Amino acid sequence: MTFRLEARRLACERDDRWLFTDLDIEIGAGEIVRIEGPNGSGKTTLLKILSGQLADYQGELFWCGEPMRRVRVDFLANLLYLGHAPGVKAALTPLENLAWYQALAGEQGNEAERMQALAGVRLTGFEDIPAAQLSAGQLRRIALARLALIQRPLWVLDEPFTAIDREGVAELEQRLLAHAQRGGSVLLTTHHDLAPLGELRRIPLGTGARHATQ
Amino acid sequence: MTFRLEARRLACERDDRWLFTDLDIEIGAGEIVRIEGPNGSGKTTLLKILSGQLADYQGELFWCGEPMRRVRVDFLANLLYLGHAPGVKAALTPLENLAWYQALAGEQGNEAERMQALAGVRLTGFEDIPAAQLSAGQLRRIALARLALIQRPLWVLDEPFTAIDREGVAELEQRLLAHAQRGGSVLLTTHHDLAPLGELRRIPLGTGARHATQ
Amino acid sequence: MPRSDTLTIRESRGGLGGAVAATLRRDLILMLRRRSEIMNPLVFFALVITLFPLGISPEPALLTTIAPGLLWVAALLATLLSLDSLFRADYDDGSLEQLLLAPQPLPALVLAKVAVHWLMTGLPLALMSPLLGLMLGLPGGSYLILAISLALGSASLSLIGAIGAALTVGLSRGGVLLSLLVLPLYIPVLIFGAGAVQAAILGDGAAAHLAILGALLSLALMLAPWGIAAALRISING
Amino acid sequence: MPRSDTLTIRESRGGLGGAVAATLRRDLILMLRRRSEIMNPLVFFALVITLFPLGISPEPALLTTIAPGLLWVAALLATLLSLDSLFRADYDDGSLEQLLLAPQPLPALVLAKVAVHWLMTGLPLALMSPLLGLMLGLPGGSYLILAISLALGSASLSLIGAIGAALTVGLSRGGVLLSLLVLPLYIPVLIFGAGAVQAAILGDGAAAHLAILGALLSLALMLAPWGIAAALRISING
Amino acid sequence: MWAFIHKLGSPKWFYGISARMQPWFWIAAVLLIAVGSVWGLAFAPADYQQGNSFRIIYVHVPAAFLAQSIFVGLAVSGLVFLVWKIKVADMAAAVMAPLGAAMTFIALFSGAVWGVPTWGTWWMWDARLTSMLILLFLYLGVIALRGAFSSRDSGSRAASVLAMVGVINIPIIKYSVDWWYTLHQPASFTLTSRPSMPVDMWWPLLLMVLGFYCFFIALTLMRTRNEILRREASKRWVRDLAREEG
Amino acid sequence: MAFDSLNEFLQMGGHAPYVWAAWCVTAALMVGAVLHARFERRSLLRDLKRRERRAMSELSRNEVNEA
Ligand code: HEM
Ligand SMILES: Nc1ncnc2c1ncn2[C@@H]1O[C@H](COP(=O)(O)OP(=O)(O)OP(=O)(O)O)[C@@H](O)[C@H]1O
Ligand SMILES: Nc1ncnc2c1ncn2[C@@H]1O[C@H](COP(=O)(O)OP(=O)(O)OP(=O)(O)O)[C@@H](O)[C@H]1O
Ligand SMILES: [Mg+2]
Ligand SMILES: [Mg+2]
Repeated sequence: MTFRLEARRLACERDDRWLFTDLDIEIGAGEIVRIEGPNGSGKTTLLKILSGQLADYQGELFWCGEPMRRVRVDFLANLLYLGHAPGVKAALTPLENLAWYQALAGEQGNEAERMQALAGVRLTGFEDIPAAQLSAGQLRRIALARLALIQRPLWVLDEPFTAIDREGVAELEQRLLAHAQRGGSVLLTTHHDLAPLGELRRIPLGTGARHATQ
Repeated sequence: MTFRLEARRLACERDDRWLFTDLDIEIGAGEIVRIEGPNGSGKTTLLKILSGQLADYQGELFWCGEPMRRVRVDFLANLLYLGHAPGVKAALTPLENLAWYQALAGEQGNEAERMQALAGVRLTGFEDIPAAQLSAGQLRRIALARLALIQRPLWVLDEPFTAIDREGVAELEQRLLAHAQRGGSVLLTTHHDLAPLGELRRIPLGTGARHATQ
Repeated sequence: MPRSDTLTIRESRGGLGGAVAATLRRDLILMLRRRSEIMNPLVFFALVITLFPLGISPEPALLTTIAPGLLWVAALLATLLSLDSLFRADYDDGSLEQLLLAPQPLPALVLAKVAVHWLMTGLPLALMSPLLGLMLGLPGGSYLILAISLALGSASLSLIGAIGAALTVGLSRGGVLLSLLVLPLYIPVLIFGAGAVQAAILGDGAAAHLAILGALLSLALMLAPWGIAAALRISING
Repeated sequence: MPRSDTLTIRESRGGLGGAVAATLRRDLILMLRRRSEIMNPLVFFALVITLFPLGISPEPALLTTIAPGLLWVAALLATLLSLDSLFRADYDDGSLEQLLLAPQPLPALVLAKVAVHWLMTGLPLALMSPLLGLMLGLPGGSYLILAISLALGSASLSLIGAIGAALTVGLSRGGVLLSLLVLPLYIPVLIFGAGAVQAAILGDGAAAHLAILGALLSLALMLAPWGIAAALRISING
Repeated sequence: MWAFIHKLGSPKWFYGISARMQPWFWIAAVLLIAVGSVWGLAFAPADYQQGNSFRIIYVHVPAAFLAQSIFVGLAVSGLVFLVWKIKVADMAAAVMAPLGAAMTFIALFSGAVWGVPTWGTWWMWDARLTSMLILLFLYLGVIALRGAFSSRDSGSRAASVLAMVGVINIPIIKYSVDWWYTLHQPASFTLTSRPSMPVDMWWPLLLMVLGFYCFFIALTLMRTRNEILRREASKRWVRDLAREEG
Repeated sequence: MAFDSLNEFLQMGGHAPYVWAAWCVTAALMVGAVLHARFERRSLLRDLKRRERRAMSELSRNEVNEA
């Protein structure tokens, strides 16, 4: 069965300023959608609304045609969200971090899978070091390992390229493309230029900071 | 008088792994130096050592030919450091944040200067809003406003482009160039491609995460 | 990794047991990895008890009179302080966000976290309390009742306190605010807990008090997880 | 902005007064902007005082006997809890790093932060204490001594505690650890503070106690800023 | 002088020299403690007031002395580590802290046990007992702080600072606790007001005290060597050494 | 000798539980500390040797690869 996330007439106000109004978004299998806009235009806010973390908005959300409120758990079972914070416990090793995420997703993984996922983000050799002793980019790579480990069709990624080095960015782009080709879909924000993802759809948000003074 | 920061035979070990050894760095007026390397190669560590924040290294540092230990305060009076964390108080407005930084630098600024610096990072209209209500990129822009406000010859910037949108990146690049042309110098790390800063020097660091397993 | 060739929509199916067990395991590892952190509430407990003779008077008769109340208030404060970090660490590094996005019932996951907290704080406190009772000159027969009342009561304290911890998790200086929210709710537990010890000293049956503590605990067990889950959603939403 | 055309090396010259004043002002604004946070230690103080009659016994004679110690221990705990966030907020958002990189003597800047902490915690506690003394049935003449001893003593508490806060600022669960480190060091202040009130109740001169409190404070004023600065450098280094 | 200090600072040098010193301290410790124990337990006359229960003194007092000395040792090591950056000093501090806490515990425990036959209670809030308890808390604080850092170097520095702050405070705490006790409790029973003891009782005590000190030094040397092996595991000389010993 | 018989010695004039408890706890802690230190040393050396062996085997494997 295929899936579809829809937003109808979405609007969000912050500090007497409308970040966006009358926004209609539709995202289905195989699509990569990029949300664009300058700093402060509301990208993070939009992603949080779409992934059901913020209730402070107007408009309606649908998952496979059903109102989000009714099918929230079904929706969550299909969602993988990566936010500004990597969600990695500093006192645990990368392996332990991933084990928890797998169990949380309702899966019973094994160690080999997790090792492979870590190898996929080039953390071989760091599997057993407490995450506190890794660099900014390595921390985020642990979070990115979840993309390979946990099978979810819809990815919502808020600036996934932050702190990742050039090679890492290229690999991640490939991963996103592959995901779309397998029928998954990706909703992301980033300030990077994404060269190889030529065919992606863009949702531009307001002019953000600049002209937004009341 | 001109200035020079030198590092001689710098070496740093983390977890039985040498991040770098025998590193000689010299940076003088008018130079832009970029420290390169993949995630986990030790860029942040190096910048912290060079700015006198980490004591856990081998080798020696000199400021204008004098050993760093002896001229630490003189050195600090010439340094502007921006780290991973923006150093912005969420409960204060951008203006108040800048006022504190100015006083800390030993300067008696006035409001007009601060307004102008905020305008320079396109935060006009947000001067009086508590920083907690700004987006990730806007927060970092407050930190960047210090570059214009506080006159220091040596800038040490750790991933200054994080969370900044495309236009903002271009403006910041211009600002770095202008600083170097005025005789200042910049030491930075970034994973972005810096097109217009063609002539900058690069210091490559080890291979980082990849081959670093013991 | 076993990978189907094309991705399809997934059912939200079970795995609750696994998720709860993994959360228990994770929090236990986190606690045990910093062995010293288990000691901390214990030492705090002992320290606060030490402050009172120093501040009040070292006279044994007086100390024995106030001992049950002293022990209970100190244990309560120790639990309270350790609660502050229950969700905060998870909030700061973003894993709380991920916990809320898991397709599992939040109250169950949260209950696992609270259980670990009690196991690592309340239970050790209860086990150590007889020693401090001894130092305050509590009469012989009351040690067991002291330990049981603290074990039962501190479980309620953890549950109730977790609601407060969840509500204040997003606020920068939650510590003191948390105390304000939670201390008034602790009063019934305190009254019956200290009452049980007092009754044991006087030789009355402490059973009634313990029964009420048990009732409070089962009430807290039924209601608190929902409260905690709701509070977390509110905090994250801000 | 007035801008010289070319940048040259800069002397590390004065501006210390301005930096200290700005830090004082900044911390005061931060405190005042969250009006409720000033209230928090006060309410915590009052709540702890209320717990004891509930846990121990509401008998007035007993309460009066233990009142000086109770008031002092409660004030001490309130100060302690509010200390945890003294440097933590600055650490989290990176402004502590910037404070350490300022070309100003760190002990002076740090002293400004501690001064604000005392002004917003210790002083209000001292001013409120007579009210709680009244509720615990403290006899008439001792209120002034109570307030003075708390005002003097809490300044030492802020200074000593700030060393602990600086040492634990980078640690995820500083709260309880902080208490562990700092409470033993608080004992002299507690003894002479509570002793002053007790002396005032008994009608002996409390002057000697107050003098010792003053001596402790001046010692702390001389040594603590250096300790705090050293501790901060260590914490940042981690 | 300087050369000597820096030689001492080298873990390798210390590892060698301590290997030579260690046996002597072990021998001295075993001899002193053995003689002192037999003498104290079996030959010293019983106390005319306390009977045989006074024989606890032979473990109680040495442990109490040692407990206090070790904290001073911690502070001195901390100072040496912070000022001269001598790593061995910090390694010694790291192994001394748990030993000091153990000695404090022994003093507390033996005192508490002794209290039952003499005072009829396990514990009373006597000045000396209370300050001993506080010393235990200070030890626990230093140990906990060291363990709380994920970076060993920061943990070492922090523990050093705390030990130094604590050692400044110990006399203040002792003084104030004494003052507090005399204030509240007009001398009903104090440890100091005992009749001075006969020589037959005193000699074994002296032997035991010396024996405990030798034991402390020997054990500290031994565990510091372990700590060196742990921290310097990647150094060439340690690896050579591992091959030789194997 | 302050005691007439072994039995009397063990009874310590009625103070046996106290005297022996204090002495035994002391002895246990001190002996335990020594044993712990020895065990620690042995396991550290064993660890070092294991590391050394692994380093050697890796070295030889690399040589084989290069050849
Ligand atoms: C938990 C209970 C106790 C603790 C914590 C304790 C603590 C101490 C300490 C710290 C010392 C060393 C004082 C110094 O450095 O000069 C000491 C010495 C001594 N204690 Fe205790 N003690 C306790 C119980 C007792 C009891 C019950 C007795 C016997 C009635 C006793 C008899 C002695 C004697 C005779 C000395 C040596 C006196 C001297 O050298 O000044 N202690 N104790
Ligand atoms: N506190 C620490 N303790 C031990 N090791 C550390 C610590 N911090 C960093 N490291 C190690 O040092 C290495 C370099 O870290 P650093 O943060 O300097 O990398 P970086 O080059 O800035 O990487 P990135 O591009 O991801 O920011 C990391 O691989 C990490 O394992
Ligand atoms: N908690 C909040 N309360 C009030 N306003 C907020 C809050 N968080 C964000 N805002 C406002 O909403 C606007 C959009 O914020 P958001 O974080 O969504 O921007 P963004 O597009 O993600 O920007 P960036 O590129 O910098 O990450 C900001 O201008 C900010 O002023
Ligand atoms: Mg954003
Ligand atoms: Mg970095």
